Amino acid sequence: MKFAVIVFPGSNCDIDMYHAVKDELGAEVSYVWHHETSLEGFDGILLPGGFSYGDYLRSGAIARFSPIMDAVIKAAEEGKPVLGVCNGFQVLLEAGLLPGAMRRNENLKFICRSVELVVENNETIFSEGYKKDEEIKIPVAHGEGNYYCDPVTLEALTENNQIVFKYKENINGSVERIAGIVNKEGNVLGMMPHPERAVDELLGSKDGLTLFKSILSHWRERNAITS
Amino acid sequence: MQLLHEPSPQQIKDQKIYAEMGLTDEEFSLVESILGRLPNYTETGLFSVMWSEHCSYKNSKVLLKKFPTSGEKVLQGPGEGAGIIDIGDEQAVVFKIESHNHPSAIEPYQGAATGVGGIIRDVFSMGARPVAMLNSLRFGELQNPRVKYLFEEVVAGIAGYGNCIGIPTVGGEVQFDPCYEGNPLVNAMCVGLIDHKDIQKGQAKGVGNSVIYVGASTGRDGIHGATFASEELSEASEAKRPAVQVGDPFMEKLLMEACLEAVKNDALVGIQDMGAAGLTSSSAEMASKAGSGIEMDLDKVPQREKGMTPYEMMLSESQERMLLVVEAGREQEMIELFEKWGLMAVIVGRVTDDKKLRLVHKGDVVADVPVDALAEEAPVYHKPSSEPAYFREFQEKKDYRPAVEDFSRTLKGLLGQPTIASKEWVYDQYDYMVRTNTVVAPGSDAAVLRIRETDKALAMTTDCNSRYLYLDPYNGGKIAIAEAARNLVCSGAKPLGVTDCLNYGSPENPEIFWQLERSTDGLSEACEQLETPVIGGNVSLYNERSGAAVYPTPVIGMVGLIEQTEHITTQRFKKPGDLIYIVGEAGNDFGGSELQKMKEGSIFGHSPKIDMAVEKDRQEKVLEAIQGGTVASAHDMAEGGFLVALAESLFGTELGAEVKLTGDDVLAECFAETQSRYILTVSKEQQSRFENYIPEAVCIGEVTDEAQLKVLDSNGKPILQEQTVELEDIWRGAIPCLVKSKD
Amino acid sequence: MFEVKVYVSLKEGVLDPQGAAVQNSLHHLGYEGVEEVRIGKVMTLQIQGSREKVETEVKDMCEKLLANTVIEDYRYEIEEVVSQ
Amino acid sequence: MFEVKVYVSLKEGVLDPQGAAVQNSLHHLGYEGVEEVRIGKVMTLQIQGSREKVETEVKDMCEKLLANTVIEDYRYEIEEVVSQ
Ligand SMILES: Nc1ncnc2c1ncn2[C@@H]1O[C@H](COP(=O)(O)OP(=O)(O)O)[C@@H](O)[C@H]1O
Ligand SMILES: [Mg+2]
Repeated sequence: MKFAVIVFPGSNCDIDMYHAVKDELGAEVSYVWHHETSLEGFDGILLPGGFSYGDYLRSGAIARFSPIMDAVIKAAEEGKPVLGVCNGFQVLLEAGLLPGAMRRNENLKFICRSVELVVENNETIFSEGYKKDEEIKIPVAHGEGNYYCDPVTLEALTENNQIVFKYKENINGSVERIAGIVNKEGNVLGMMPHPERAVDELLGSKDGLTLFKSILSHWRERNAITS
Repeated sequence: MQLLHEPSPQQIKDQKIYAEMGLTDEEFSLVESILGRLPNYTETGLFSVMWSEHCSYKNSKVLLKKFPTSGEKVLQGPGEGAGIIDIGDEQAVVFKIESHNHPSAIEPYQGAATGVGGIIRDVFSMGARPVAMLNSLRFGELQNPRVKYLFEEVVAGIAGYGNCIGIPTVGGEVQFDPCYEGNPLVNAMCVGLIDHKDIQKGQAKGVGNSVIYVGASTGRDGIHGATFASEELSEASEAKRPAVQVGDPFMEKLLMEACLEAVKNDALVGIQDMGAAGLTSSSAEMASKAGSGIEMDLDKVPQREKGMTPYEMMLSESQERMLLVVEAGREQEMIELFEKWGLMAVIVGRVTDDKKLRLVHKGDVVADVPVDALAEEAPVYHKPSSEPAYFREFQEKKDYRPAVEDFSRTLKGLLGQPTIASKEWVYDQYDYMVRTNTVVAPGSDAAVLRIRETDKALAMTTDCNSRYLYLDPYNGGKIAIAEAARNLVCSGAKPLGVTDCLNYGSPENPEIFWQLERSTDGLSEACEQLETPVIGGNVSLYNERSGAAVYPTPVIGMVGLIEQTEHITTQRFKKPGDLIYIVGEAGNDFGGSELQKMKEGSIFGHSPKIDMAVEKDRQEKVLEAIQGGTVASAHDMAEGGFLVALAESLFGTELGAEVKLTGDDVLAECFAETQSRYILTVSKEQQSRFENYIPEAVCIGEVTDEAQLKVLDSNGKPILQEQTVELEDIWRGAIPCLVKSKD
Repeated sequence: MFEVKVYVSLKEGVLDPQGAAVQNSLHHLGYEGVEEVRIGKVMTLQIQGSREKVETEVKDMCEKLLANTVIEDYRYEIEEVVSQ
Repeated sequence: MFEVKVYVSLKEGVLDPQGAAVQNSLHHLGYEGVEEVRIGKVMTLQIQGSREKVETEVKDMCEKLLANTVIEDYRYEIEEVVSQ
């Protein structure tokens, strides 16, 4: 399985994502510059954290118009796994691949710390390695992670089981403590916490590695069946 | 057009316009004799910024000379953007600290943010990738609403810039004291990693090579910032202040990535950031260091505002700009490299052989001055110094000793002092994990970052207890170095070297100059003894408000090397049953202590003493014991003394401790700030090996699983018994509570 | 040349943490009468072109980039700038 | 009840990285005519009290809290809201 890490100007968790996949997961991975227009040959698309275009105006708003985004949208439509973390999640929201929007954290401050998440849905390709309701430790680092959606959208998210992760404690004011959601089809996940920062015991937690392993094992299963 | 409004050379002299720019009568005469004519307005400006304290160190040079600056591992000492120390495997660590005190006093968010931006440029201009940021902050007391505002905004500014650019902010310190009320200190430190082969110099070599300007365009911001930083703050300075600089971390991120790519290209001859005194200092210094000259066409300088004069362009301190010298004929390669990152790169001049800085504007030569005169020949002053009356008075005083009846209450009081309390409120706002190398996050004695593709790690810290320096600058200076080194040792590192930021009041005041002299003596000797050379630093004088100076505050940034990641040690206790040891005996050291401040509302008397031979011996033993794998946790005793350090070792764990003191002076054992002391824990299996490493370590008790702190005196009588959570709540709650309370 | 002012504000019903914080601070400063604070953005654009072109373009810019219509409303004013 | 709109913008000459980024992005989207973008804030306050009180208070609020007068300018409009 080959992963692409999309690099926008101002991405800064691109390296972390790359190392997580290459060194800890042991899969193939390449950086893809925002100017590119094709994601042919990649089986999984990763949008990393950071401050694309400085996050000026609104986080993710400018990056959403990068040339590569058409290819990301196409990959999502083809059913390839697309994971957006932190700024990557914000870009997916701005691009309309996921519903809702981000506001500034309720306390108006950037929050960096390791937090506990609850796995709400372990039946996605991203979370099948976790147990339902499992509590996992994954770091957050964001200033605008206060997830918002209107009540109708929330109902739909709940009904379709699209809420994958919730914060155990509401750290930023998000609607329903939402930390991560998938699209209806289940192949696009956006989450504020950083699984790529939790892949090595030396740095405190390995709970994030399970997520990457889930993507990989799902892909292997599927490809074993079709081939 | 604009030029017509500028005073003529004769007017500058007659009306003493140079004085407004910060030059003295003598300095102006010196300029006149160097040039053999009167300088015009632009030239006067060039001299005034380059000869400001901030750029020339004219008042501090004599003192800085004392610092030991060499060592077998030092690859670059003071003089370039940042110093460099070898760490083996063809790699080196690059670091530097810098102040941004005055801008932060006026516009705290942007002042702090641009301080961070500036120090990052110093590091990547050496060719190094910045890997970590630290800071050191001083404010007045948090009860004051203006102080609260400064504190919140400074922290937000540091976070805003560092987080956006994606360099983890991994450590620092914050202290609160009334002496900083009108003049907060904001010092930022950057640490980078470099391969030996990529080391760059800021030199304009090779006649005919091109001078290329890259990054943000030039506006009227921060004109005369360097001079401004060399004056004391007053209401007047706020009114006449230069347009405040606004940082653009996104631009800096692009600039950093582009420059790091450029240093791999051999067309690059020299590179320097435009820091204080912007285009002036970068061009004059690069030429002076190379023994060459530079001619620049100012019409080519990218300008953000209309109608800028040469004076304004040369003195602007707009952020996120760099000056490059590029091999003639290969300019286009470089320009394209920067354009790939969406950045402007423009040829603005060329290297000449006449050792002059010559500026052309709209076809006219508007300045023509020797680069060495600007960069090297600023006058050097040895200001008069005199021992302050307060010092004599303090020295004559009997040793202070507080009266303590209730040890629990006293400990709780200390844990709630903002200077001791948890700084989580601060570092929660910093992304200290980005780039996933941070092994020890803020909250332990030193931060630790692994070095990828090796088994090594770097430890880093900033430290300075200015209260000791106020009471006794010589002793206090030594303690500052010792404490920084101790913090590194506790994390398992061997200290490598020092960067310092000397924050003082006005050197024109002989008593302040005396503080500077005495403390740099102490710093130098301590560096000598601990073999930690000073590889760079920064001087910030005139930290005064309405005639009241800050305490002498030489902030020490220190970096150490951890040979193997398994040596990494933190201050937290690890498991029940581990033995608790103390290294070092307590004495009656309460002068300048947190307890004195808490009980008396002020500090006075003698600072703690320090014996550097003992200090060094203990550091070596503790480090060997750690490297030998015998130590489970290590923490030095600092502000607040033993009980505070013991409590801190429990916070963040679910453990407790039961200890029995061994001496008769219970008060000193619990709260004195005697130097060179440690709390170490050791698993029972390692006990005998550990005791071989440190025979003088005294076992005083055990880590328990009860989550309470229990202390007995040497007769076995309980003097304190508290639940850990209760202590921890006070410690964690103090700063958030003060920040939130609105009065 | 036209000067266009685009006002972007959070939709009614969307909680505005920044506004709430400012309101809180104002109360603490003693301005008890302040009942609600909402914070929005105002963007001032200088645009070259004919009036019709500017008019259609500005609407596009708002929809695409300047506002996130999931949570924000926008309105704008266009004014011709007569150069001296 | 009064509705007060406070407009806060960066002083002339102060760098506006946000505005520059938006301008850049608009160019990339093909809106070549956009020559400058500056981004400011607009705060909408609902305030109880007499007109005079509101008028003096608003100026104070701006100076003290709503604008950072070191780098920002402000202006405001006060309008009476007639409740239905
Ligand atoms: N301004 C700051 N920025 C980041 N970390 C900080 C800051 N102030 C304090 N810290 C962190 O809090 C912890 C305690 O700091 P301090 O009490 O100064 O420790 P020590 O006395 O051991 O030097 C350290 O890990 C330090 O890095
Ligand atoms: Mg310490």
